[in-house]
Amino acid sequence: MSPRTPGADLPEHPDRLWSAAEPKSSYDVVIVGGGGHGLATAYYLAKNHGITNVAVLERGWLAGGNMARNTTIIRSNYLWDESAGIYEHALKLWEGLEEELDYPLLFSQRGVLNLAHSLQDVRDSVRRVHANNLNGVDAEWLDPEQVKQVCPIVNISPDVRYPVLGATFQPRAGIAKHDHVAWGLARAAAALGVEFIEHCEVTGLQVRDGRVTGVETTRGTIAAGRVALCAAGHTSVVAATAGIDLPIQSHPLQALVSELLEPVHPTVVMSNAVHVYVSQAHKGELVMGAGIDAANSYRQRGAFHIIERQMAAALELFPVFARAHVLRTWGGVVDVSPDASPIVGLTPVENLYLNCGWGTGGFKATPGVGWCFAHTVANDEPHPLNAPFSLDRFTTGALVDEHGAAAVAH
Amino acid sequence: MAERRSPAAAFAGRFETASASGALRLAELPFLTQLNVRVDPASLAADEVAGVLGAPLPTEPGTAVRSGELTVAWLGPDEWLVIAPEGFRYELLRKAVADGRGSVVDVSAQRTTLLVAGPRARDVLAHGCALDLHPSVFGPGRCAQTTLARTQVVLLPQQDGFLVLVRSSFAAYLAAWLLDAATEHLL
Amino acid sequence: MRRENGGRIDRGTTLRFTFDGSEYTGHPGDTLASALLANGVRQVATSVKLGRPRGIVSAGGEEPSAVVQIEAPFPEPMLPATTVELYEGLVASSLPGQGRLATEPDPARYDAVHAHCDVLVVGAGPAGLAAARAAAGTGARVILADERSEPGGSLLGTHETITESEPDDVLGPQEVMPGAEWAAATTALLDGLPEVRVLRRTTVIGYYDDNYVVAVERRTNHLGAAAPADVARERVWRIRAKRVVLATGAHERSIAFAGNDLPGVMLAGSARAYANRYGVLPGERAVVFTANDSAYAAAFDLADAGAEIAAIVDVRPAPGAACAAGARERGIEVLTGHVVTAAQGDGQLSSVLAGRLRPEAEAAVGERELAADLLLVSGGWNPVVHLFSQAGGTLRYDEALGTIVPVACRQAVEAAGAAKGVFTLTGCLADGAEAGHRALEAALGTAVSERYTPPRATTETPTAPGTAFWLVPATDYGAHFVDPQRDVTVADVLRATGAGLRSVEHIKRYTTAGTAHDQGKTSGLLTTAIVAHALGASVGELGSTTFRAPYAPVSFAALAGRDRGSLHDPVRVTALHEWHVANGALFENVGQWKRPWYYPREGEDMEAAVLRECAAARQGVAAMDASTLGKIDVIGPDAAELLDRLYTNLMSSLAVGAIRYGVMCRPDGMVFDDGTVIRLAEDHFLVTTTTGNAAAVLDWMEEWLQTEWPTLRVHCTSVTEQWATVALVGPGSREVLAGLAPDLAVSAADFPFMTWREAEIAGLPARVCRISFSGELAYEINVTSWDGLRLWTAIMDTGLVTPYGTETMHVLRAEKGYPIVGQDTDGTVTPQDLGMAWVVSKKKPDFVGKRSFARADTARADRKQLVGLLPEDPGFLLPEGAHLVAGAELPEPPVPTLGHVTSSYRSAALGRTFALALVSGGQGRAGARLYAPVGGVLVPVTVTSHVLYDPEGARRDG
Amino acid sequence: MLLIPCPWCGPREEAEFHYGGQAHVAYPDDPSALSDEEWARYLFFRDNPKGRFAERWSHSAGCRRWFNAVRDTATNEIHAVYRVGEARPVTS
Repeated sequence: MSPRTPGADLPEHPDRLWSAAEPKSSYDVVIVGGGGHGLATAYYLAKNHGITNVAVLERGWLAGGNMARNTTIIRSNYLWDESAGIYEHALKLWEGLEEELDYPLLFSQRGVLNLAHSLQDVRDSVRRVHANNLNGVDAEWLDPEQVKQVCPIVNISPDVRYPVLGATFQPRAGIAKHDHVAWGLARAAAALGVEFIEHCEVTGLQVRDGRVTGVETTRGTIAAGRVALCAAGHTSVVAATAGIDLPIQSHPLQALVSELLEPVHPTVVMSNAVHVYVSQAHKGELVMGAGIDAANSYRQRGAFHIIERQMAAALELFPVFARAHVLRTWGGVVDVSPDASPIVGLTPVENLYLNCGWGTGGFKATPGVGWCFAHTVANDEPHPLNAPFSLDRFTTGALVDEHGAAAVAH
Repeated sequence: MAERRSPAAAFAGRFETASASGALRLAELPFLTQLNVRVDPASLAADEVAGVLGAPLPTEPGTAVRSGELTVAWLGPDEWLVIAPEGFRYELLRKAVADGRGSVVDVSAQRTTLLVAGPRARDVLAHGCALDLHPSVFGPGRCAQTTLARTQVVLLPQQDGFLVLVRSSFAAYLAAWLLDAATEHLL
Repeated sequence: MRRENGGRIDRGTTLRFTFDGSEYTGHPGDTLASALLANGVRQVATSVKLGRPRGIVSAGGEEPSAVVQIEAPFPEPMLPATTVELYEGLVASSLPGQGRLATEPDPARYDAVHAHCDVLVVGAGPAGLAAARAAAGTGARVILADERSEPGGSLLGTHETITESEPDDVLGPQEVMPGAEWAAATTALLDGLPEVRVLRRTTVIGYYDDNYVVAVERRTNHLGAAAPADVARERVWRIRAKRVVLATGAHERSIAFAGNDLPGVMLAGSARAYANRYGVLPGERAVVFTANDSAYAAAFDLADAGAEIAAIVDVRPAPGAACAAGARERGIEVLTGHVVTAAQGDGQLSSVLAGRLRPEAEAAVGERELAADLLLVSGGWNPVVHLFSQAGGTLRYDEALGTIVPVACRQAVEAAGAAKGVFTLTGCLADGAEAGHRALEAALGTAVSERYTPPRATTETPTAPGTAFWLVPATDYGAHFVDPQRDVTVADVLRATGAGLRSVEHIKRYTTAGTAHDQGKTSGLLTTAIVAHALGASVGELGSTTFRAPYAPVSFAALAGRDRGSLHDPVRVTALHEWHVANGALFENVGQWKRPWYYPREGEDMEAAVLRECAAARQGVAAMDASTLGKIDVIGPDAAELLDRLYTNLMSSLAVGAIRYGVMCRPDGMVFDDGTVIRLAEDHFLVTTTTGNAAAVLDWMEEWLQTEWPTLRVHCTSVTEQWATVALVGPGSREVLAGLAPDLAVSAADFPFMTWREAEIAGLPARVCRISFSGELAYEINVTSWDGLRLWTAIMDTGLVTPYGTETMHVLRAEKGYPIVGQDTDGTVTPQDLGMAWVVSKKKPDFVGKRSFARADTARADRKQLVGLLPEDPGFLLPEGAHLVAGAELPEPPVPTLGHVTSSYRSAALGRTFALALVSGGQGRAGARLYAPVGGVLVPVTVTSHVLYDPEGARRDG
Repeated sequence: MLLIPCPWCGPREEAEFHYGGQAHVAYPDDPSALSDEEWARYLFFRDNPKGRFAERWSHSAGCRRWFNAVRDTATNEIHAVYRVGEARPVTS
């Protein structure tokens, strides 16, 4: 009989989290969406700006959308200065968040490898490393042997279809436990007076004379001094009720998890070229993200062939995963903008603020965007870090295009 | 001077070995003439084309007609693939669609033709083709452009199997894939 | 302990296996679980958090406890011992909650297959067999999938008997036969039908949109080391079914009481299956704890097989009459209105405490201690509604049945038998036949008069309605397990509700209930019921959580299938590929293509080889396989108009016989692709694209043609592989060409730059284009791809020509400042940024992308523009991707970047290193000194024009 | 894997198709006459409803024809397919 494995269980949650609230008739700020961004915004509104008469409205259960469905990768090694700014701000906050919230977030800075599989991948990766270094983001370029030192189970054989030619490595990057993050933020915000109203779907924004005055919900009308949208994939639907069109499209993004396994994978590996990202979470389960479905959809489920392709790619990289088992697959709905960067800031409607378009980057930005968005809402003015992510960049053409080089074309 | 070479030529030996048991027949049918014909099916030019081919252009999607040694397969509402023996002369076809009435493009070397036949042909293709290949729905007289394994193909069911038309650059991949898919069916 | 006889095992054959280092034996037909029980092994796992001993709870895939590690013949983590068929040489070990992966690659083969059917029946128990039989009657295409090695489902584990309602020409007269025999006979009948496929050992794991159903067949695992290597170990079935009948049965559930996780506590129906199917008595003296009649049948079967039944503890005031009679007959004591308050024992069950259930009391108190080594529990049966839910079906809690049942689904599916809450055998047979017939008619779209009359049960398991009973009240809930695999107790659930949580989803996450290997198959509803209890709500109010694929764990390798290794993604090769391989080329992946990267000679590294290849191209003659470039035949009266709209420059003015370079932009004004346009005739063009964008450009053209400009009379056809293309480059290329094409007038006057000729080259019909991507005199020779190798061989046979690869091509073009789309552009670069304002027509009123050049951002003077860079140290090679800054010292971050190096090479022609870069306002910075931070050093570089070699173009005519 | 009914080839696997986003977004007659805002709307702004959505697909691995579909983005149910140039059918 083998002994039980230490570390195979998680630290206990606290005995007290938050209490469900009944909606009041009015709040200073109503936040639409009780996911990570909504909770972080509420928390920083209360903590940084002293605004505590705040309700977070959630159509389902708190943090039950993408917050409960993502693969929890945290990194800040983005290409453009604008992106690096806000993600690095988030990463610095992550580094102190566990202590600040007094909650075991299981934030584990185990590093993230972004693999390169073609010569152009290598060029793009080295370019990103150099950009990161100028921005004070820790990043290095590793050759295949160094990749193997960081993650011994990666197959660096040159004989595979798309060999690993190297990787960028951000040592400070890592993962956290999503529920713990959400609940830590919720508990801290609740302690400051923020209210959480669950099963309360916003069906309309009330706008008078170009100014938002409240929200219509499945639990009645709620007046609001300011309204902050944090509804991720559903932002288009909510914003449309105030006549605001957004340049975002909602797509399913899938993820899956294996059974609990003895530790084999010490870091996080991402491979954009073959659409695989994988880490081994705290209990020992492999958590993998897959590609995004091409067609718009609000179904929280993706297509099966995407999982099959992802697995084929994953086994090319990690042959030892062959007999691991998929226990559960699921999908979230991500809101994708034309330049793969978020939209955070003011809207044409006064006192209505927008935070959407995070695509697959939402979780890692949680504290950073909460901080900046709270600033934006509190001051009716973008924080410098989210100023580049305004809606009008699509008019001027000043995009923050994180797609990078699309395809190698020579 | 070296001989001309077909895209799956290197697989001839392996195809022959795989065909030995009788469960499956794999072969490349190289150097067939293939013509991509575009014309408005309601036009006089289409009638002229039909006259040259000796058969009307099939207008029902997913069908193919035979006319002597020619096969005319529907590719789209104004697009057909004419498959003919090597060396087929198509000047008359060109003439039928001249003056902007349509086009005939020689794509003989664009794709090669693989024969997948024998009792296990359907089972082998089913490993990589999502179409229902059951003879009741996909028998002779049908055709389809679809995906086989990870490549696009034109499928033409025959009495005893299928013609698989594959882009030349994918031919080696598909040949290797077919041999792999056949593994169990040859045991 | 193995019974003397009985069971569907082959007692004549002995299989040896090892568990936790001890050797045991079993028989074909055993599972690892039944064999362990037969050998008296009770503890097979240790719990993950609390380290408690755990045993075997069930006899199927719903097993919440006995999850083991396979060690040999090949390591496989976390399999329920109840689903592992025993084979010779099996080595397994107990697990402390985490499985272990092999360190070696898995040698087994995995594959996938597509299948289509009129009716798919999932589950080959009584309802499923009846459904398949009914659906298969008229020759319809039917697939019957069942997860076990042998069809029959519950019939294999009972002594129920069946008789056909009508004489059957296959099954014979109306004999009364054991259910298992009926199942075997029906299966044999189905197996014999040409359009019916019975899939054994096949678990349907996912139900997706449009009746796309995914199943995994385990094909050789039960053979152990004897599994043939060439047979796929697991196969994914991708099934499109017109109709689906879900006859997935029901899972028995437990009751929360103290110590209910102790080895020896077992679901009642499972104990019955061990006795009947496997000939194993899981204990000698048993107590039964139930809230329904079905456990009585288990008690009776065990008693009849020789076990002692100490007592039946029934929470109800009275059991059904047949049960009461059966107990009386066998002298079994029935404690009605009682509950089990605790299972006790050291490492395994030794006694059971039972007491009266007093509704007024806060806790039930154990009043009698019953010695027992086996405790059978039945809290009721949960229809297996997972697939129905995955299909998008709605579920509801049925108060009368005390469980979740399927309601309705948009997809063409229905549940039948126990899966929809029908719990009598006769009922399941009838319901299955009905469902099968309905499915057949719906699939065929027509009424079918021929109809299978279902058989009926001649003996029935008693099924008087149970009571929904979940929790034995107690003062301490610390050992009332809800999800034993996650070590979740009732106390944990109460802690979660105490923390303020109200949603079952939150509570599951707080406690981790339902997240283990079994995904809560037996514990899910129990957890909900405990939450309801804690919140004072009804179970129905809380609803059911979402069921997600896969229904059962599925191996990564099965999902990956054959798309591994060289088949992972198609390798595209040109007609010349075999020559490149034979002549030592190293290859670069460009999209799916393998392109020769360079051709090292003995002792050469890449740098030496590329310098040599470059020198050959600049000083002699060199040739490259350019066949991968996309080629699109564009023909029709409006062909020129189409190209005018898609290219930034004018194409309609191109003369027949001439060639023009062109750039395509996206509507946002960013460069999308570039290439040459050849005018073959007034209405006929050949467009070339970059290798990587060939398909995208054709799609792009079709998209505009079909969706925006359907009135344009143009046809576009890909001819990429119709032609093999050889670039013949260098000052000596004219001479080589002339030698190969004696009839072609090759002088600069006869064959000017940017024109093409039809000619016979080396005896092959060819089209020769005088274009150059190197700045040298050069030709691109096109022959049909069948002739490609002959052409190439003829060129090489001249002995004058050096083959070169993509790396040399990159250097040559970079020396001339020609950008490569995707390397020197990244989707944020306009033609003007590339210094190619000349390629953007000012005459055309519009073309795709034009409007975007007037936006504020595209008009900025400080846009990043393509420039040349010369490192001040002519031997220093800048890394591609390095950034550029203005100052000689690096301030604290963030440091604004001025741009980055897109291409960087050693140039034989320039005798030094050089680079191309996108630099902010770069076109105005010529001569400026910038710095590239590289490895902690600021490397000074000078900005130059991006055209570094032969800027006047003197070499292009040779 | 959806089964998408190509108006020409009949039902085929989703993987054979290329998605083209919202249907009925015409290229402006005269882009130069548009304001930057109007041009940005054409370039980047597309409807994103939760519910029935008229969208474009191309049967790229089949007949290469573009067509339109009305699909419910909440359920993935396809209510209608129709050819380019045809008006969006009423699907209730």
